[in-house]
Amino acid sequence: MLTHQDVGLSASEDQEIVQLLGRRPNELELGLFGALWSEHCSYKSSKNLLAQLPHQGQFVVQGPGGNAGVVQLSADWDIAFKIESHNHPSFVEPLQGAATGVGGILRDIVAMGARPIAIADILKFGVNEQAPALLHGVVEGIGAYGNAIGIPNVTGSLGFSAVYDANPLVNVLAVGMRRHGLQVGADGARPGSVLILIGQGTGRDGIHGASLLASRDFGAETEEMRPTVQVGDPFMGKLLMEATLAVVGKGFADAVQDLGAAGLTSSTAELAYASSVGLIVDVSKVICREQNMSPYEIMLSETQERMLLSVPKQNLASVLEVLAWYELPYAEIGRVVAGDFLRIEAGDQVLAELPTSVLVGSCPRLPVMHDVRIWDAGQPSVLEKIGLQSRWGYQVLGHPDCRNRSSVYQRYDSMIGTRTVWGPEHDVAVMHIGNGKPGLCIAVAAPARWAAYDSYAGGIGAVVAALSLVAAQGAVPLGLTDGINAGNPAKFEPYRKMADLIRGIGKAAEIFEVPVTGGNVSLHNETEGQAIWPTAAIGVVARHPNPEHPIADAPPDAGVRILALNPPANPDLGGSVLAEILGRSDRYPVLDLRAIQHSLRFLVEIIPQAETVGLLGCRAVGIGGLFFAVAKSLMTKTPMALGANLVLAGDADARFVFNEMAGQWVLFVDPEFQSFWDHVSETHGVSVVDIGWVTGSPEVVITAGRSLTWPLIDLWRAYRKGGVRDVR
Amino acid sequence: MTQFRLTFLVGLKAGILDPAGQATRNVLQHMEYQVDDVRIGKWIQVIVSAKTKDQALAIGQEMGERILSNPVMEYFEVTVQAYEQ
Amino acid sequence: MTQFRLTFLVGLKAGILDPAGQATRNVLQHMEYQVDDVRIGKWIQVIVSAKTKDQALAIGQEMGERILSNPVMEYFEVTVQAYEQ
Amino acid sequence: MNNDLSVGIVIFPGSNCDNDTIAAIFALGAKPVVLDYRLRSLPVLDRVILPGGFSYGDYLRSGALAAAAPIMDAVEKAAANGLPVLGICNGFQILCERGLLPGALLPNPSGKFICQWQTVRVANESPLFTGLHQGRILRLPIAHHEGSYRTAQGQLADLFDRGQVFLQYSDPEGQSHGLTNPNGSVANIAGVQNRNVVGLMPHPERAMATYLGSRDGADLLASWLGMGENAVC
Ligand SMILES: Nc1ncnc2c1ncn2[C@@H]1O[C@H](COP(=O)(O)OP(=O)(O)O)[C@@H](O)[C@H]1O
Ligand SMILES: [Mg+2]
Repeated sequence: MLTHQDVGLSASEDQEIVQLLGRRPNELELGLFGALWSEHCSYKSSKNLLAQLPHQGQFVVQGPGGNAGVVQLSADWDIAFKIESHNHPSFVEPLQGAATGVGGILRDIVAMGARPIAIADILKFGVNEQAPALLHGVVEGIGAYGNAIGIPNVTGSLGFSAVYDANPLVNVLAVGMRRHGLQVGADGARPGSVLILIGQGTGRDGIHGASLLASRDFGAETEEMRPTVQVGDPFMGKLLMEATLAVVGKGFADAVQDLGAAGLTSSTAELAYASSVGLIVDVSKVICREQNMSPYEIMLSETQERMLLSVPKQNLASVLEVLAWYELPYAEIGRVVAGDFLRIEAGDQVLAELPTSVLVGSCPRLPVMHDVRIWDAGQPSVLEKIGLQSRWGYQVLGHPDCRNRSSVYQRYDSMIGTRTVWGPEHDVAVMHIGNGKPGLCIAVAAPARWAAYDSYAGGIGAVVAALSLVAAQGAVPLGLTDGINAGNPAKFEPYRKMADLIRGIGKAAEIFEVPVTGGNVSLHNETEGQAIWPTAAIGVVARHPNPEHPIADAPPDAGVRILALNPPANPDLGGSVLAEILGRSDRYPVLDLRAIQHSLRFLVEIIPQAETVGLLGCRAVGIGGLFFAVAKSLMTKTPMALGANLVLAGDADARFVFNEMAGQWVLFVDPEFQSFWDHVSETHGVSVVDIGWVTGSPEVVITAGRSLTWPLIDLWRAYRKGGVRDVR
Repeated sequence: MTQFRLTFLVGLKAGILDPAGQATRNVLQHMEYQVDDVRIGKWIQVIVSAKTKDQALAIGQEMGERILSNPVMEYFEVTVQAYEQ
Repeated sequence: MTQFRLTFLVGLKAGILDPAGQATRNVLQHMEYQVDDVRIGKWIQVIVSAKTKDQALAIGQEMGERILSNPVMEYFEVTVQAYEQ
Repeated sequence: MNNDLSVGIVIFPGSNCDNDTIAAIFALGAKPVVLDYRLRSLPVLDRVILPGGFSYGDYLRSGALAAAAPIMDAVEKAAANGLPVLGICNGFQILCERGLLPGALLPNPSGKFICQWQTVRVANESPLFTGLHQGRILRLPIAHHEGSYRTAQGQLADLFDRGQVFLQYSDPEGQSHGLTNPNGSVANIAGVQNRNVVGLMPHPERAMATYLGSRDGADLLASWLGMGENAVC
């Protein structure tokens, strides 16, 4: 006899179920509850927290709740986008785990009726012996799936820390486009329609993967769950995508739902609940890959590459025609009726019948614990005056978090689809979507170290970092998606940190008026009591004013002025790469959000008319600080012929050039427009400081009291290969 | 020390989806071969030095478990033969 | 018609660089296995219907040449066994 | 411009550069005609392209399963009758697997997918590419896992003797050597021809505009369409 523990439910949840149903559930029903009331499917620990995030905005077409958020890009096009995590599966089987993660998020986009056009991956790995092999497998898997079905990887982020040794993070952002006005989702099913399951034959893959594997910490006892991994089939994924888009594009289906975690169980229950209808599903109709699969197994299998369609009878023939064209296996597995229930049958036998209002709608949520945040503003600087050493420049560029990523991104196809104007060799992706303007600007940020000590400040910083990246292109942010990764929510510390992280994200999203239209929460990233840092992966999609001519992120010639936009008045190294190198990492500093807001607005206003004010280039300052931003601008030009001469105030030191306070930019301006920039503080209310000029000799020179010189070729070596080159 | 040839056959565990086998089967059927099932795995040959044939086999067993197969989804068989160049 | 199991071993012809084998050899050597050479090929199992074992083998030979191996770079061996489910 | 030039583009299950290729042909002013892999005969056409992608998931060997697709009988027959056929990336692999081009494409020696900009040099003038002179250097993207071109033993010299080597990976000055070989192809070979059949690993259809990084792909395709180098819109 199956018990509540077997399906991962607590005793109180078990009681709750009995009370709500007025009877004991049978085994199959218990299995359904186990899946849908799991952390992974129900978001029971985080839902009340996520409710604090702002969802409304002038561009929002579809907020959270659907398979993906949708925002309006232009009169013709909407953009669907969302981040998804596949952390646990990727640790167990890096290649297939990552590949199926990509497959899953792409199906979310497709289920919104949007054609995927871009992928970005946000990866965190440990620093132990196992890490390189995990990274290798994950990168292989991400490329093998997304690129195979024709979607380019256009940007990403990669970071390292020992806290990810046993819990690497694999988050993937997928972005798709659909015609404005197309309405598709899981909420349109109408009584009388038939349910069609299309795609891969159902097998015993990943049974209870989500409810058990992703909703528990790792430890010795999870070892035996390993055979629950799934294998991705991008070939089938591509056929499934094309067939679904064809069906949806012609308006043949009234509802679409992909099969992800908890397979048929969640897709049928959620479709029924979202559409306020009843569903009758006959498991004996489901095409199985293996013999003698039990109804329990069929309902809980997590076989990939499947999609559920609800099709009005009069469209059935047309849909079957599309499926035949793509040679896609399919079965009519049930029908939509009026009511509030999910009934599972096998032939003429009723196996389960549950009200969806209970199954989906009544999972007890954990209340938000208020005012537990331990955070005091205005901490003193982590490092008092510390001078500046040339060694630090090489150490920072050679740090794993800063180092050149070409060995990763060259393993992805970044150009397929011919929309990629700027790909992964830049800090942000720029894509054209045909017919000139506007285009799309996509950026991700996941600055984990910032949240290590103060996850509220880290959450704010992550959003600011992502917004700063698209602002450097003068792009208007349309919406945010957030991937939250944290430890075991049943414990005080991890819960508190997750709560603060979400609050920080919400605070920033509210202040900058960019809605969060969807995201993902991955909990239990914890092994033997060791939790990861609370880590937010933020993705932003923005409207690019001029995608065929992105403003440069490097200076064109010698003689160009270098300005700092919004440099912090009190630079603080907290959370920075340099502080970590010096063994002094501490909490991330408090940002001046109003000043940042002014700068963001300024860039969006000025960049579309950059020529008229002599603005030649712009780059956001991020990890590695101003120093890295300037050095990157120079190193990425071929041949490396330009340098920079930075002349700073006499008391400026490492804190000024290596702080990672988000919301600062480096600007390259034509000296002829000096007077505009000299007065920009008065005319536009932003802080701009002249910090030097571009030279014709390939080196970075900083003068602040004394002078230090970094030959670009040495910086390049550190950036390419890591390690330290000492002062000559 | 003598050299031995270890031959590994590595396949996907029963029940694990084999997309390559599935696609190959479909094509063979289209070509009008009377084919029911295709599974694709790896064939690995390793030349190893060991004292005895039994020791070589034991080493092979260990290599198979540790690195040549992923126990999460694969099984393997290993056989040993004498090897002259 | 009876079902037979065809087993194909497909490998790269001698003299053709096998990067996957080399990479695996390096990893094994790093792990301090006394390994001299590694070659990686494919192991394909096909369930085929035929009148006789000989006919099954002949079909296998043809499939091997037509599609399961690339004669420019690869060689293959095929064996046949009776098959019961 | 030649609006009447019709170019068949074969779509196999798993093709993924088909739309990019259709758009490129369209942009050049020719008429793209979509050809389903199940067809057993071809309509009247002036050219055929096998586009890039992961036909049949690249399972078994890249291009091997597509080479056995029904339409390939018709393509082979048409090629024998002189119809110009161009295979790009996966299309090149398919043509080799089918035996319409010599050699084979093996996995990159790194064992990894590689996507980057690459310069290639036109090694031999080809009657199929009007106006594309020997020594011309083109900047095109490559993106493949199995792009290491090899020939059967003793075949390489013949290939050169017969002028069948069409493109070679090179540096921006046109020198071909180990450092400019991205994937271990023998003699840096990036494209070969066999009478009216050509295969290349780089993706010209992705290099159709300066804002995408290069428009050399437009030049290459325009010349294959017989539109000369300057017929690009
Ligand atoms: N995992 C990744 N996948 C794809 N591209 C990546 C990845 N990591 C980094 N990149 C690309 O490399 C660029 C440079 O990375 P960088 O900003 O130095 O580090 P970070 O990984 O922290 O963003 C990024 O802007 C991004 O476009
Ligand atoms: Mg970055």
